[in-house]
Amino acid sequence: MNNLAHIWQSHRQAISILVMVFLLAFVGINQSWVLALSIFNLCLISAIMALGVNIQWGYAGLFNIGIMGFAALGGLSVVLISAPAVPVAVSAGGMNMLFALFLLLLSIVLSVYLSKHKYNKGWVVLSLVAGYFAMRYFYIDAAQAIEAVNPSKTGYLGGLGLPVPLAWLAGGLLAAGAAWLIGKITLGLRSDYLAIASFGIAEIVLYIIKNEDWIARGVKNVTGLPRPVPLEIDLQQSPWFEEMVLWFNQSSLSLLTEAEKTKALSILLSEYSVVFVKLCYSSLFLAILVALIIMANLAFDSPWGRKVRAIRDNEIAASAMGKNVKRQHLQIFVIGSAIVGIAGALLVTYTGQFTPNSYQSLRFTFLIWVMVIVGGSGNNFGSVIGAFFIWFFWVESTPMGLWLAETVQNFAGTDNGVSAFLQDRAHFFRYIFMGLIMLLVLRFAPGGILPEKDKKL
Amino acid sequence: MKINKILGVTFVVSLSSMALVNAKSVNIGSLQALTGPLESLIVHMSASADIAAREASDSGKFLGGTLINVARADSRCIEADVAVAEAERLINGEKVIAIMGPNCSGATTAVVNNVTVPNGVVTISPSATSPALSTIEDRGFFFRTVSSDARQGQVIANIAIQKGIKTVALTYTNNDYGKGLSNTFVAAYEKLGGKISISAAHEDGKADYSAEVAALSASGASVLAVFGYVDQGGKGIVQASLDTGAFDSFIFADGMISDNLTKLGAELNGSWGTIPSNGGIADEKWQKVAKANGVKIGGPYLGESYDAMALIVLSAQAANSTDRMALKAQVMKVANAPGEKIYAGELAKGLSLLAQGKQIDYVGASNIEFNAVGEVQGAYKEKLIVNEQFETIDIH
Amino acid sequence: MPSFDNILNAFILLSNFVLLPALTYGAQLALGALAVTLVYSILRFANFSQANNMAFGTAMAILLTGFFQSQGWTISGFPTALLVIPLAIVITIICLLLTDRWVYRYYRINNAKSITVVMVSIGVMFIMGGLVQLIMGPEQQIFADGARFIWTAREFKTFSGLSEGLALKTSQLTTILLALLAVGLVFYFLQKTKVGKAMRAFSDNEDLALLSGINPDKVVFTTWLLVATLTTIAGVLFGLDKGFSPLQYHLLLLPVFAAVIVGGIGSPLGAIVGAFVISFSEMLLTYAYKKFFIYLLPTSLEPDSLLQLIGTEYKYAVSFVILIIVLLIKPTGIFKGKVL
Amino acid sequence: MIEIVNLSKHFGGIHAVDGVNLTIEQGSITGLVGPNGAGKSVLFNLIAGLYPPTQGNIIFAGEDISTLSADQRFHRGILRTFQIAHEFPTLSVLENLMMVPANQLGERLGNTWFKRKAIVLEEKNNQEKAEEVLDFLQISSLKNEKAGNLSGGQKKLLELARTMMTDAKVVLLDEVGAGVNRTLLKQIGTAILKLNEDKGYTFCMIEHNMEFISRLCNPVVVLAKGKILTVGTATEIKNNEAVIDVYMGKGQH
Amino acid sequence: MTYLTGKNLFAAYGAVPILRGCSVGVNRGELAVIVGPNGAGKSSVMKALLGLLPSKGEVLLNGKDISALSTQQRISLGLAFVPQNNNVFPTMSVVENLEIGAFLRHDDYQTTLDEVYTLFPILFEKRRQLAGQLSGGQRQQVAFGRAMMTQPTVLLLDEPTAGVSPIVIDEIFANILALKEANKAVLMVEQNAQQALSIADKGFVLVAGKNAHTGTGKALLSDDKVRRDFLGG
Repeated sequence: MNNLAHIWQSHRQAISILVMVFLLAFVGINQSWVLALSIFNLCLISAIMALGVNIQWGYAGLFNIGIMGFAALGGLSVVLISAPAVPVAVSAGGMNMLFALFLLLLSIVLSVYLSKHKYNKGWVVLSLVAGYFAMRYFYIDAAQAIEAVNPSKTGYLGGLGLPVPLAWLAGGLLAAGAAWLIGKITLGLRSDYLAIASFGIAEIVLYIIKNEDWIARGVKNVTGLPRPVPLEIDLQQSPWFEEMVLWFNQSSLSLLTEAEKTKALSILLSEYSVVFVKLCYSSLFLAILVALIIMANLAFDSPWGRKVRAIRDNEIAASAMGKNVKRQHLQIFVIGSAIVGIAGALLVTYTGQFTPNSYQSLRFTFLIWVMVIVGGSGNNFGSVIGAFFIWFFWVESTPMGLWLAETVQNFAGTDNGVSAFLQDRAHFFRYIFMGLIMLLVLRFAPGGILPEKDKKL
Repeated sequence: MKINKILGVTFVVSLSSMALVNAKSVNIGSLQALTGPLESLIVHMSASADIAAREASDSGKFLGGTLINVARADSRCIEADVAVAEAERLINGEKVIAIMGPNCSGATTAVVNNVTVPNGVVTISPSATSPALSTIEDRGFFFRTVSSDARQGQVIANIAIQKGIKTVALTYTNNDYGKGLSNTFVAAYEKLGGKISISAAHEDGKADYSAEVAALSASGASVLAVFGYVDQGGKGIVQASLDTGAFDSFIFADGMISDNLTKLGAELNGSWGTIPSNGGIADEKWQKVAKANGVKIGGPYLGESYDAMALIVLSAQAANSTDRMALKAQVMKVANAPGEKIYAGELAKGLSLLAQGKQIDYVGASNIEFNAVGEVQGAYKEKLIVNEQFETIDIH
Repeated sequence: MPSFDNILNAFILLSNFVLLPALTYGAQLALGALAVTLVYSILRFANFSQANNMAFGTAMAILLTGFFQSQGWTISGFPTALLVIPLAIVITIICLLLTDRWVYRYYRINNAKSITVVMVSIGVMFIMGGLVQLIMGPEQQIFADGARFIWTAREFKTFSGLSEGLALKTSQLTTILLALLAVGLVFYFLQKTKVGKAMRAFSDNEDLALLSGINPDKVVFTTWLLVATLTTIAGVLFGLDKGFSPLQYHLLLLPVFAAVIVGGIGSPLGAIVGAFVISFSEMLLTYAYKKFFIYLLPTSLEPDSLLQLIGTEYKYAVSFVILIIVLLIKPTGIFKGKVL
Repeated sequence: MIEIVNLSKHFGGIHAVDGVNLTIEQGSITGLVGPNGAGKSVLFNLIAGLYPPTQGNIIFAGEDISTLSADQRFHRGILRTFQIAHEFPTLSVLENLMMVPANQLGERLGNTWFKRKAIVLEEKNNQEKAEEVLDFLQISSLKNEKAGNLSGGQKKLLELARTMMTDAKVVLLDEVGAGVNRTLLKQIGTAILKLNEDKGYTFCMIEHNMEFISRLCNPVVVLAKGKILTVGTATEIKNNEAVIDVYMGKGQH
Repeated sequence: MTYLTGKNLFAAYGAVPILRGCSVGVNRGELAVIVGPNGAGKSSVMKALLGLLPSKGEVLLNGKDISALSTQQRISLGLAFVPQNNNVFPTMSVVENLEIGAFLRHDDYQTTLDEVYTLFPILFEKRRQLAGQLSGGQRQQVAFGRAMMTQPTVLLLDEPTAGVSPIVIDEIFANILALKEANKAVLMVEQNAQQALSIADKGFVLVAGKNAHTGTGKALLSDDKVRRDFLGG
């Protein structure tokens, strides 16, 4: 036992990767490889999101529980950038809306100017409120005009129709912009207050997205968003793809008769196209994740990282040593949120639709926190591992709950009231699983699976 | 590329195992929003679908005595990404021949676009009513046993005008269903000369609806249209309206029609609503089946759920195969005329007819007749609350 | 000048649609917020599982109500749920004490950072939420029995001869009375009794409290006792008024926290004031004042529009905007809260 | 160098610093003494910018710095050490020193990705400088130790070492000698004098050890109850009746 | 053997040793003073005696080993402590602060309360005010009063005169002497070493967590080495 513990201590990283690979392979063999790939892809997106939160929490101690809002903003930007424009709506209300937004921006700039120059906070709020009402005057007509354009299909301005990767970048920028604004307002608050304020602001962001249909159809959802990879159906009909599939399966197909071969080929084509598309996504997401981790690690191993750690160790002393603590916190808040925004954008691209109602705090805020805590706060790779494990359990909890119910059933018999009850409610075990995992980790491995490394020069 | 090769080999293995399957049992997916905002409605829908599967399986006539196993998955309604993963699990893991579900329009769009169309699997949703689904690029793999909300909005507007209601206050649940329905209703109603005094969304699952009711009441209308869910904010709105005496006359859309609503008391007598269904013999037969199987009737989309599952079973029988493509080709034929009419509870008869190579016209619980895009052009029952009970008084 | 009747009508209108519901909702929030604030000031962490604890207490009350009804142990006209509240409170106390014993105690003994305990409470939130869903299922449950109204709006109209009615529900009356009683008792307990003073002392200065011979375990025990009691009462009152479903209770977390923060976290009085600030601002800002002004203004000035400041869609956003404005102007809440 | 004009700081009802007027001359080593709670540390915090003053101004080299933040004052050349050492515990001793120089190239996020080479060079220079400082204070052996693991006295040395990493103009030393053994204290005293003479640092130090103060400081300022009691040389202070009353206690002389 | 004895105390904050085998003791009717440079562990000795700081070594009260007891149990045996900082309950009134002092008493504490008021008349005047609104000196008096409310046999005072005006200092010292006369054991840590040692029966000079010098107050005051090293003379 001691020996095992020792091996675990010295090879935490390798072992946890191995376990994760094993789990995915288990799904691949027992359920399906497509599902394993699909879990893998969402693990990657979750990992990016957890990375953003880890940067805020692990490196700066910022307790942000408004993750959901930033993810939603990232998703929104996919609509704004990559969806096709709705020309009728643009001509109906585009100009007025633009002017309204300009007014809002003006009032924000004004209030920032006022607060910079130490005016009373009341004036700052007043200028924002005044700007809001001025904006509203132009906005109402514009919104009505836009939303009246074929409401069951469009009813919004549409996007710019630009390439998808630009939308991801924009997702990061939009979230960063919001984070900058929020950080300016709330970073002066202490941790509990910051947490609740960020929670509240995330809700406000979502209320706006849900109710302002002209932006992205509100709760009516935008579906069929463009993808950066080919459609499966198109692949199935392209000759090069067919050739590739044939080449891969030369040996096994040659055993079949012609008729069987055609049928088998069509099934193979559909399966291969699904896998191919998923692999395309995997490589895109993996590339982004790896790039972000490399960038983060470069930053944290540099004097910048030293400054960040010094501030986390002792804010007062760091400030007395000439480090601007508030600006540093703001920078980290913005960067972390931008990464969450990128992840949000990737997610929307991956599912191909923007559904504001899907942004729920349990799924987009607390679940991500579980990932960060379980993975190991302060360790970038840890949060990635945490994201993988937790997402895996989140998705697989329904089959696991069913399996549990079945086991009870096998044990206690079908007529038993308990097994029927469990069968019915099996899917609720997922919250209990999550809570248990979190409590056990916090108690017995407070540093997480991969605790923060001891930094050396 | 190595991994691809490994995957390829597995596929061939799975393929051959499928060809060799000795037709003793098949899996049909039931992709339901078991958790999430609609979880309380879904329980009964899922149970209704199970009746159809059980009925066919127990009859012993399905594909020569093949048993049907319902593979359950949780589409979670609002978590499109999980819905996608679960659909993938059903298709590739459980090897289902087709999927009944999902429920919510958002999850349905995601599943159809990302999973079932690329994989070539039929999906039949019992409750996704978004008008946008009519034009989704489904390549013939997506069906729904409900009609688009575009129709219901029109129907409600017509009835309201007939009843001489000139002004209504409107509240809808803030999701694609509520908003879509309210859009179509407002357009139709205003075209007919009605006036919407206020149109306000309400969030489901929130603590308190007094403010919404206060605003609705202040608009001066005496009739309130509620397009929401009975176990969610919709009931909160109605209850708060009754409590404050703000409204005592209501119009309900399908999500509100339930015994849970009439429990609120005698004040609701005289309010009315619509629910998809042609009524008549199809409905009577379904009610009997439901009662016999212990499913609580009265909620929305129950017959539709039964029909979705029944259609999958019958189509597989018609194709005489568990092949997904073959099944797809049969759905329209089974659902539409010509052929002998098959109602709820008569699946055994339908299965035998199909086995004999005869044609059937599945009517089912909700008068199924698919239009060109694979959705029903259904009619709606007008239901009036009399003596604290919903009574069907007309069909539109 | 509007007639006296019209002024009365306007006032009754406002009371019926805004004041009374806001008072009721505020009272329900206040009890929950008080529980959060007690935990914060004495056990020193923001308890994210509060809303789910409320759901648990209510679930127990519902199960007991069902049992009592099946045994015929009811009083006609009186909500059975109120009869079983003491029992439900006892079960909730046991549950919370066990949670403390198995979960929170470890962190208290090891002097864990407050933020770690917050994370732990999020874990507890998941478990409690799942547990309640598992036990109760997802469906909404109405467990209020007895008479629903003290008087209805219609009865009020007939009685008063006014054109506006003011309905008074049994649940509203019980909520306001019981909340008043509970809050009064808690304040009496904290201000006047020896144990209450010991709790306040512990909250003020833990080390000094130890040095005065105050047993920390007893303080913790009493705190959970109070918290469980408030939690259960808040949950049951809310459920009697609006029905019970687990998800709905989970969503209560935000308004409860908003109330606590607006009032000043750690300040019992602040929690109550904060709760009413939240409930009244939600109602007052989203109310359409058209009818109200029709009563008060001469016909010539009758308003055309609804006179609604903000659409009800933004009702919940309103409370957060207020929360953030309060934080900007008074960063520790209306009643200076604590910072741990 | 620093001119303090009518400076006050109130915490609730407590007047921690109450209308202090004081000038710290360039190149001087000013001692600040007084009983506990006299407001010495608060005065330091006000000068360093960790608290905003309730009232009054601080003028540094002709500029009113009262509203500047702590980090801005650092950049003007005002450094403060702490009575209870404020080290960065998870950073090594070397890192504790290397983080001090202001406006490092590598502290800008963008540079950490795009100017790796320049950063490496800069780091090398900073490390050399840090090692020099450690050599000077004869604690090179500790350079890779985590600062959190140092003893109290060693942390005090680290505080002093940090002030040597930058071109400070005024260094505020808060009980740099407390908890430091006699040999080390002598060494610190020598270092302070050397920095004062060679590099022209201005020092202001809070200290209880009168011997240490006598050796280094002129003038000595006595603070009591937030007010300045008297200013003079160490000898003058020791013989001042009022000072003996509130601070040194009766019966000493 | 003294009434309250701490023998061979060892303690550490994390990895940093703070007490390294020091011993202190005080008898009833006696005033003992602990002096020494900052960081010598003076306050830690008090905390170790009270059980607030986990420590090794023996703590004896009236010959009984109390080192295994909790703080609360030690308080109930007659120990009382007045800390230097954070020594009041800020959001409670003065009278409530004093009542908390009597938390473990079941008898009528009105007489003791009157005694405190006689000793510190200002407290009677401000008895309804929140302790957090008082000045530093007044808080010190509240803390002092609170400790007296427990009717202790041993009083541990952590720098009772810090931040208090010279006139009050004399008064406090007078009160401490009065307590001593009332047969209480008084042990205090004092920064104001000259004055403290001049009235103390016994003095302990601590350096780096160890006893450097021990003796009567007078003897220590006249010891040149002690004076030079620690008393700043």
